[in-house]
Amino acid sequence: MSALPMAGAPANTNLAGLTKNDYRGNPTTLCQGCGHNSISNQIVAAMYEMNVVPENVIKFSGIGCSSKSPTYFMNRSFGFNSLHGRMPSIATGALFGDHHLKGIGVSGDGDTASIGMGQFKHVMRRNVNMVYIVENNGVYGLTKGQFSATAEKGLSLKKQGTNPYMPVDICMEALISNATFIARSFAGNPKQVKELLKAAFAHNGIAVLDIISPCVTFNNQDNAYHSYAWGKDHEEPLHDITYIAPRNEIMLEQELQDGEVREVVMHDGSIVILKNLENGYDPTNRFEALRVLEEAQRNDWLATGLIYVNTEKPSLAETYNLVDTPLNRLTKSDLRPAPEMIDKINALMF
Amino acid sequence: MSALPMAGAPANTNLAGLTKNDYRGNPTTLCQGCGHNSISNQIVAAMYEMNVVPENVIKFSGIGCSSKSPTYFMNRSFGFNSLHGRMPSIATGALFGDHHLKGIGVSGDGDTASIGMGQFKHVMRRNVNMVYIVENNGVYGLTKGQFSATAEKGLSLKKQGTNPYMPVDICMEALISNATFIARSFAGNPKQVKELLKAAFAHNGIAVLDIISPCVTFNNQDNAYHSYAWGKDHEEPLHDITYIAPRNEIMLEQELQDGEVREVVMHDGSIVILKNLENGYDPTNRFEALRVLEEAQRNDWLATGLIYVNTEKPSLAETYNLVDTPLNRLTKSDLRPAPEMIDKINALMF
Amino acid sequence: MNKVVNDFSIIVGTKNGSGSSTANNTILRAIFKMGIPVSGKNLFPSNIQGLPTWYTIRASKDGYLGRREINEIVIAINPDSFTRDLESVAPGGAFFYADHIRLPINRTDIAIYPMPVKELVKNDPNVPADFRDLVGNMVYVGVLAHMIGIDLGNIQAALDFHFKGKQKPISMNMGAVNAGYEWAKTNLEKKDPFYLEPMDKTKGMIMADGNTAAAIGSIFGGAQFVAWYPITPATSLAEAMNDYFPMLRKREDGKHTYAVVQAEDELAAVGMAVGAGWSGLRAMTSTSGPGLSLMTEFVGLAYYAEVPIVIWDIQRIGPSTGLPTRTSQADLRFSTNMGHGDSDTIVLMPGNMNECFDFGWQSFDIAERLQTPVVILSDLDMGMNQWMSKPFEYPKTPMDRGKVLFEKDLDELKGNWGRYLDKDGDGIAYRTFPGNKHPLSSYFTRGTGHDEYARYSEDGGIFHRNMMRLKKKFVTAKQYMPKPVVFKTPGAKVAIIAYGSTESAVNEARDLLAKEQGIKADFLRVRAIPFTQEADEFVRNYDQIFVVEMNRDGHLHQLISWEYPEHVMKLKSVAFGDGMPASAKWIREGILAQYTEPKPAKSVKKATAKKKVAVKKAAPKKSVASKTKTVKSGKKGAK
Amino acid sequence: MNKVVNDFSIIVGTKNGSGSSTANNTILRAIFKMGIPVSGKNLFPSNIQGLPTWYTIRASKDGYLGRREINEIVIAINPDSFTRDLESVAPGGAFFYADHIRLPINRTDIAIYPMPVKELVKNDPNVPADFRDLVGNMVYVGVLAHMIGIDLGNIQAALDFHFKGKQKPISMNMGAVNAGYEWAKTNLEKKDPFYLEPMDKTKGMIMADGNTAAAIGSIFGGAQFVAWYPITPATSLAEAMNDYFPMLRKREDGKHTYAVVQAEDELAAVGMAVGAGWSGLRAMTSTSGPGLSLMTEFVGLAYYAEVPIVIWDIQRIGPSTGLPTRTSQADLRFSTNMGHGDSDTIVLMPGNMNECFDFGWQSFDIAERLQTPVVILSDLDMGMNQWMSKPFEYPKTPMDRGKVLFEKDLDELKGNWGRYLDKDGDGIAYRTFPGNKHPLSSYFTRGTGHDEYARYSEDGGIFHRNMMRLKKKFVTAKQYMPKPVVFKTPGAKVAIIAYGSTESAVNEARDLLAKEQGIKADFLRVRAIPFTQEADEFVRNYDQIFVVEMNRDGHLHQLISWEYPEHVMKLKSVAFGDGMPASAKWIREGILAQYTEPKPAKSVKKATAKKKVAVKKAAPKKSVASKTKTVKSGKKGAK
Ligand SMILES: Cc1ncc(C[n+]2csc(CCOP(=O)(O)OP(=O)(O)O)c2C)c(N)n1
Ligand SMILES: Cc1ncc(C[n+]2csc(CCOP(=O)(O)OP(=O)(O)O)c2C)c(N)n1
Ligand code: SF4
Ligand code: SF4
Ligand SMILES: [Mg+2]
Ligand SMILES: [Mg+2]
Repeated sequence: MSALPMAGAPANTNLAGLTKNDYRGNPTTLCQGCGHNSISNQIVAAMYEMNVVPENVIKFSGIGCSSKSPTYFMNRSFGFNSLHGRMPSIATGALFGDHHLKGIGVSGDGDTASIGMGQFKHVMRRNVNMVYIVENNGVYGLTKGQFSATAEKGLSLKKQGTNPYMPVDICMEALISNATFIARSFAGNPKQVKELLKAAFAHNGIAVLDIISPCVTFNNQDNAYHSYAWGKDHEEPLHDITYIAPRNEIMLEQELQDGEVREVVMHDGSIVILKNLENGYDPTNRFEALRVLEEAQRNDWLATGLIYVNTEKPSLAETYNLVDTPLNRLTKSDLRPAPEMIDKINALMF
Repeated sequence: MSALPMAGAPANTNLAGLTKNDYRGNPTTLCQGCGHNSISNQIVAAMYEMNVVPENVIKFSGIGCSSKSPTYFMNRSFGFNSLHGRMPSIATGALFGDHHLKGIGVSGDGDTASIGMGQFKHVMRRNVNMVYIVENNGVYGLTKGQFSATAEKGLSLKKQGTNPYMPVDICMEALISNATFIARSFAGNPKQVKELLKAAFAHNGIAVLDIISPCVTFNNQDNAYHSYAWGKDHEEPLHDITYIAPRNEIMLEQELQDGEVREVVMHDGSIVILKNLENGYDPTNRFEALRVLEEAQRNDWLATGLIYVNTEKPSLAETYNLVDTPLNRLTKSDLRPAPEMIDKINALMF
Repeated sequence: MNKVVNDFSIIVGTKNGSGSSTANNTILRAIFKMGIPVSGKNLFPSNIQGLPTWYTIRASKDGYLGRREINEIVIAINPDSFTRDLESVAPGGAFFYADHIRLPINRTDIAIYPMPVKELVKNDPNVPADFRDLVGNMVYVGVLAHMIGIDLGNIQAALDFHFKGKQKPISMNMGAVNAGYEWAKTNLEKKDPFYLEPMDKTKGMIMADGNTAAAIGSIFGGAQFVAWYPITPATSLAEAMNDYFPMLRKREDGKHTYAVVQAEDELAAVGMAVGAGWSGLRAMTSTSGPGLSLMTEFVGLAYYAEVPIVIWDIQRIGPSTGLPTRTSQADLRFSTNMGHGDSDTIVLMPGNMNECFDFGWQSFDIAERLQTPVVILSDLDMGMNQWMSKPFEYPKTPMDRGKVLFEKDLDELKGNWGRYLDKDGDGIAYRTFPGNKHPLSSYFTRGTGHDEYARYSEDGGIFHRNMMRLKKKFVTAKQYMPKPVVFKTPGAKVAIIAYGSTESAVNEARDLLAKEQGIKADFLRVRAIPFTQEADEFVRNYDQIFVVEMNRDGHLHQLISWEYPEHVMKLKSVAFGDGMPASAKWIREGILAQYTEPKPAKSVKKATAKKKVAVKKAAPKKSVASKTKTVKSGKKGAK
Repeated sequence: MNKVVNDFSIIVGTKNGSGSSTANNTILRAIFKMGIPVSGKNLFPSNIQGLPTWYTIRASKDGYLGRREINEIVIAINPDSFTRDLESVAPGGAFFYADHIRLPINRTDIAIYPMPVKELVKNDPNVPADFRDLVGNMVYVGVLAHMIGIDLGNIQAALDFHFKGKQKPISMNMGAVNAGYEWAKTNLEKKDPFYLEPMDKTKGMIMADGNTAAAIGSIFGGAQFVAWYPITPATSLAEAMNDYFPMLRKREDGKHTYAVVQAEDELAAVGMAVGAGWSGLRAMTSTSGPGLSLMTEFVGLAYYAEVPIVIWDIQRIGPSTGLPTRTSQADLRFSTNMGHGDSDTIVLMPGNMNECFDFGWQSFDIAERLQTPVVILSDLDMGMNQWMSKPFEYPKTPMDRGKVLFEKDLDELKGNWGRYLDKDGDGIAYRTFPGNKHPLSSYFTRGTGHDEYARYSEDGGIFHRNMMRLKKKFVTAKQYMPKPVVFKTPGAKVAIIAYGSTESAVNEARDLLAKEQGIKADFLRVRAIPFTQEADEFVRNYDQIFVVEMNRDGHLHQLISWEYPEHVMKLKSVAFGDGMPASAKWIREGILAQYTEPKPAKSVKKATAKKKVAVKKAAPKKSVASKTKTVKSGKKGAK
């Protein structure tokens, strides 16, 4: 049952034998009400409910308020708070250290769409095995509220004037870069955030979560596209989503009871159930995804949910045909060629 | 008549009073048969036929074989062969020097889609007033043939092995970054290249030309998506395109004679005529453009022609409400505040 | 208990994001208005809300503006830092605290003053509930005002200024000030010796921060293009340009003669600046360490292609992200040698508000005259804190656009011109701007090898010739550099060399050394690299020269050593970096730790004795230790 | 006319992309097989096809491998460079040219040999039309072979090797060689004095290029992760790793123990390497100047977060894009101080093929032992040219993974561990790898301030303490650095210090100085920064020390001056950079231009006389001039 979402207070210890505290981080130093905090909380909940062993996760981030948040969850996991916009390259290299580990990266809209655009696009192409969360608030929080590349055209902020550019659409960017799991959510919708986190974590490859996460200090005016108010008014989920852990038959049946339902079977056998579909939306169809994103953009529609998923594609490490032993546990005998090879080599040198 | 395409040998001097030689550059040092050379030639022809004054153009490039080519056309224009992947920022700044000038930038697929992805995406958003040509050959020519980010998945080259990643689609990238003029062409189709160059030059704002330009030395095997052979087999234009200079009535009539025709009126009054439309393709419809690109990608279809155009959006300089005098000709009186202002300022300093 | 007048420090501990800056600035400005030399330093976290933050105010009748390591008056508003704050009060000092904080107070050696901050605002009908915390800060202003004697009229003036005359907020805040003042008057009995009394030492002076000064100076320099990316502590420089451009460049036709672009990152910011500088604009960018590192490749291009740009580096302590809200002088060595290959950079080093302003306009003249990148090293302490200063002065010299050819010039030259041709033998060639309509005006710029006519060339001889011309250009540069500032004391045998924001602390240290050790030291503050002739002479004239700087590795000491090999043995590095602005205390101790008495005999003991002292006083200890090698060999060399 | 045997240079002028490299390598290898010390240098343009390119081959019975500025034998196949090539023949030299080039030949002081290159292949039925140009190059090999006496058997061997035994191409090419040989035999009369005669000086030696040596050495070092981005002249290093990994890391299960990632740029390449190094892999990247500049910010992070990575910088001449296919030693200063703030880098400087191999594996031991970035400075001349060399040696020491804690170690420590805790007092802390399942193994890495337990901290004292530990780490480093290589001559009063690929040229210059000026000079080739104790001692022992390097600004001279202030006055910079590999000629002249005779009196004239010579011979002139300041003050100091 431990994987049952919102199932009241879950049993004190989960199947990994850990309590929720084992998934917590340091107390947050972010502003009260910052969307980023609610996302951190959902990460804690999701990992706890999924019985994840913290030592099997590496946390990553760039620089920003959002990028600080890995300090606020899963203290027992290794973490790397890297450079502004460079989380993708750090994660790509680090995950080769032990390809059995999964990455959870937290970035911001500035960190990803402004300075980080290049690395973001290329980590998508490589299908690195990690959850890539963009805590998207349309501004640079940590430097006090300048426009980021996801700020909507026409947004005006007192110190900044009016933003003249069309926003970068994180999901659209991920999609055309052939990312294999793409979702959008809203920090004001914690249940959905948590279910998407679980599905993303169960995905094999890169899973992008573009989560509108209001900056209450610099960009939370009711008419701002990244505010709580606007989100509440404009969010319309593409579906209700429920994550079902592998072999959780009971729950699966419950869910399959009602109405039009879509199942997505994930790499690890877990199942994502989609209900109340926005006219039959099929997240496995890339063109459909393009259409919905384009439509959402045109109509100021905050379309949340699982936008696209492709469970077929191998993740980066898999394409490298690596030994099963984590590379960072190989020893001299695996790594240093035998003495006789030196003669072979010299012979090749004319 | 001088603007009439392919009208045999054009009159010796054009309306700018210049001969074709005035538009040439140094002899090329690129390989014989390199697609980039044919593009340079079309630039010379297009600029000559459009009666462009070379001094009103600034040439830009990054680093690569493609980026060398500005040396091979329009010697009378200023030029800046910058850094690898950084043409966009150089051009953005340089064009503020004199906002009456137009930029012509030549980049490569590596220069734009690999190292240059970030700057490429952001120059699109800013709608800088320049023609941005990507001479797209799927490899790094100048460093001897490694895969670039536009190399097709599965491409194998003897020294490089097999490319595991999906290619970056330059036009798709430009489109979702809200570029205002997007076209694709093929160095093996010089007429179309030239007409598109003219339309692009007439456009106010950023005009992206993704031109498949085979690297005959490293990536011209018949089965390579960036080879002459593949291009010839798989190219299907979305339309026949003809550029008609402002007030060229005779020609306009001729063109309007036959069949289903679409006109696009450019910022300077010139007109782009599209004929024999691939089922009525409308390049002013962003979603249509997305659809066609997605379809082309799925079906190995080299869809060439004017993919998207939006003539409404102001170019970057226009949004800055600049004085008419080029900024780089302003003098002390314009630039240094009057002596009395210093007291005003000191008064403001408490 | 005898009065201590106009010579003590105040520190206020609050939570960041709680709006206390208005209160602290008000105190600072009011003291300034009383004619008392004063300085304020904000010690804030790299965070937006809720963490402890401190603001220090130093009143100094002698005009010392450097950081002091002792605080006589501590005001504690933040429960989270209450205990630390209490401990930090100097013996015999005074401790003011918000009385809703109920924590043990175990000190008897200081005066303790509780303040009913919350209480007083709650009872004020003019203060809306959601403004209470904000305005609450004004209560301690009022209390303090009464206790140490800050004139209420000056507080009023400070608030008028702060709120640009808007009555509502002014009266609301002034109300809280008065409430605090009145309450203190009736409830508190003065138990400490600290008083403020009016002086006339700030007459005609202004208060400003270095980033604003730099921004305004740049605009007076004719800045036309600014590309930037946000980063602490440089952000407020670019934002100030946005604030002041409209007023200072106002035109009838309402058109703009400038453009400010917020780039997507620092690579783009400097790239845009290089593009604009190349096309003939006065172009600049502003950043801090991490951004400067990202600009490396482009600075190399600008050096080699000879493009004038100005880069403001508001230094914070690194390496890497380091402490984004702490100050430093550790970008010096890197900024003189940015990137691969042989290259040089012009580096300007302002030391006060006036120089931030002056270098703002001079940097463009220098960059365009020399056609090369100019890096200006300010720092967080100068850039973001309020400093009292002489008023800004209108530029004394007309704009120098350097060697530029327009159509008519080319006509006269009959096209006999080459972009990289050294006609004048000073290493500087003539350039043209895009848009020049002369058919011979254009040239092709590149970061690859090129000859005098900007033609591509892979010829080694041509490449070498060009590189040697660039080197010559940097010799020519010397004459355009701001000269160092020299402070002399009759009979000084030793000297100090420093740069930037440490001037006031160094001068305070010199006074201490003279008073307490009888050591007279002259002082040279360098303001530019390459060094100028004045430095050459200065270095000759002393037996011991202490190079004082806020970093670990002694960057300036290194650069001077390279420049003056024949004097290396007299140079001693006093380098220390912990993110705090330099204090006279550590400068003095750092110098004493390496000082060698002229007369050997008994002096040796003395010197070592002093060394011990310094060592006990800890602060600069390690950095000193790290330099003993130099010192020892110093002795050796002297033998 | 007396014979010149095994001591002359050959240069071949062709068009790039015309496939002449096979021919040139064949000549090189055949001479090598004859037992004659030989070196080949490719002087190619930054271009893919059609531009002039040259290949020089030097046969040197004395074993000098450095560049020579004189070519006795010139082979002209390219009409575009024909005239230049003709002029370049040394008086008394020989000129071979393809007779389809119909250009005037105006020299009478040399032997002229036309060659019917096209003719001969056209008539060869075994050569398909489209192969004629390619194979045509073999004709000049044959002609040359007959004229100077290259043994055909060795040519055969060279071709066997080149074509990996594939008979068809071998016989096709050998056919052309024979044709040329036979034709020359019957049609040419020897009119020049140059002959090759077998020796036994290459027995047991190999031929290799530095990039291949580095790649293989890295694999023997246990390289696990390589991220790279193409750039000349570094590309062939990463590509060689792709070539040799499969063979050297072959396993029954066919699985891989390594990963090579072609990144989208250098920021990503170094970022991936940092990520991999952090997670416990032996991680590296390879690049050249522009790429190194882009890596600046990440190197600062790796230094401060203490992540081991190895960066190969195959130097080309800068600044900026510079001349991508020309060599240099000008990245030295930058590589020691990459980025803002206080930082250090370990720099290794291989000087030959064996060191490229050895540093390939040693660099990982050093990087992991010290937990810091290691930059290895090779250059284009070493990296891309074929050098004769002693065979590679299997690593003499076992892998040193440095201080790493796994589960069992943490059990023993009972978690009493801190990532940045200096338990051993050597400045080096213990690290753990992600995937470690011990609940106390994890830590959070950051580029911001942190304490001994990797906890975020903005405390100035903690920050300073950590920075001083990092400094201590670099003192500890000295003991792990490769020691310098020293060459001695009995009675030497002066010395030379240099680094990298100039070794052979320096030794040749030493012989010349001894022979022609009677100046005996010892020679220290530094191989690492920080410098080691051997250098300390060496520097003490001479009155004059010439620091020789291929750059403009004398980077090594600067670094040594900074390290040894007490010896600064004896250090003289001989720096010159034009993209060409160092020649004994300019080294000798550069030294003479600054040499001061021990005994003043008559020597002065002598010295100046020599100076003139040097000045006439031009090459190093400017660089010398640029240093006269140092020299003068040198005299001053000596007084
Ligand atoms: C290279 C570099 N440039 C600039 C900065 C300053 N900086 C810190 S955070 C930040 C923006 C963060 O914005 P975002 O990623 O949206 O995160 P948020 O704070 O909004 O959550 C910037 C520009 C930096 N740390 N490094
Ligand atoms: C910072 C930097 N990294 C690498 C290089 C080496 N380099 C030169 S051109 C090039 C790739 C060019 O590829 P592309 O843009 O596709 O142009 P093409 O040669 O194929 O026309 C590279 C990697 C460089 N010059 N600068
Ligand atoms: S500034 Fe904005 S983004 Fe940063 S912590 Fe506060 S609310 Fe969140
Ligand atoms: S290498 Fe390829 S891209 Fe470069 S010039 Fe030759 S054909 Fe063109
Ligand atoms: Mg943000
Ligand atoms: Mg390409």
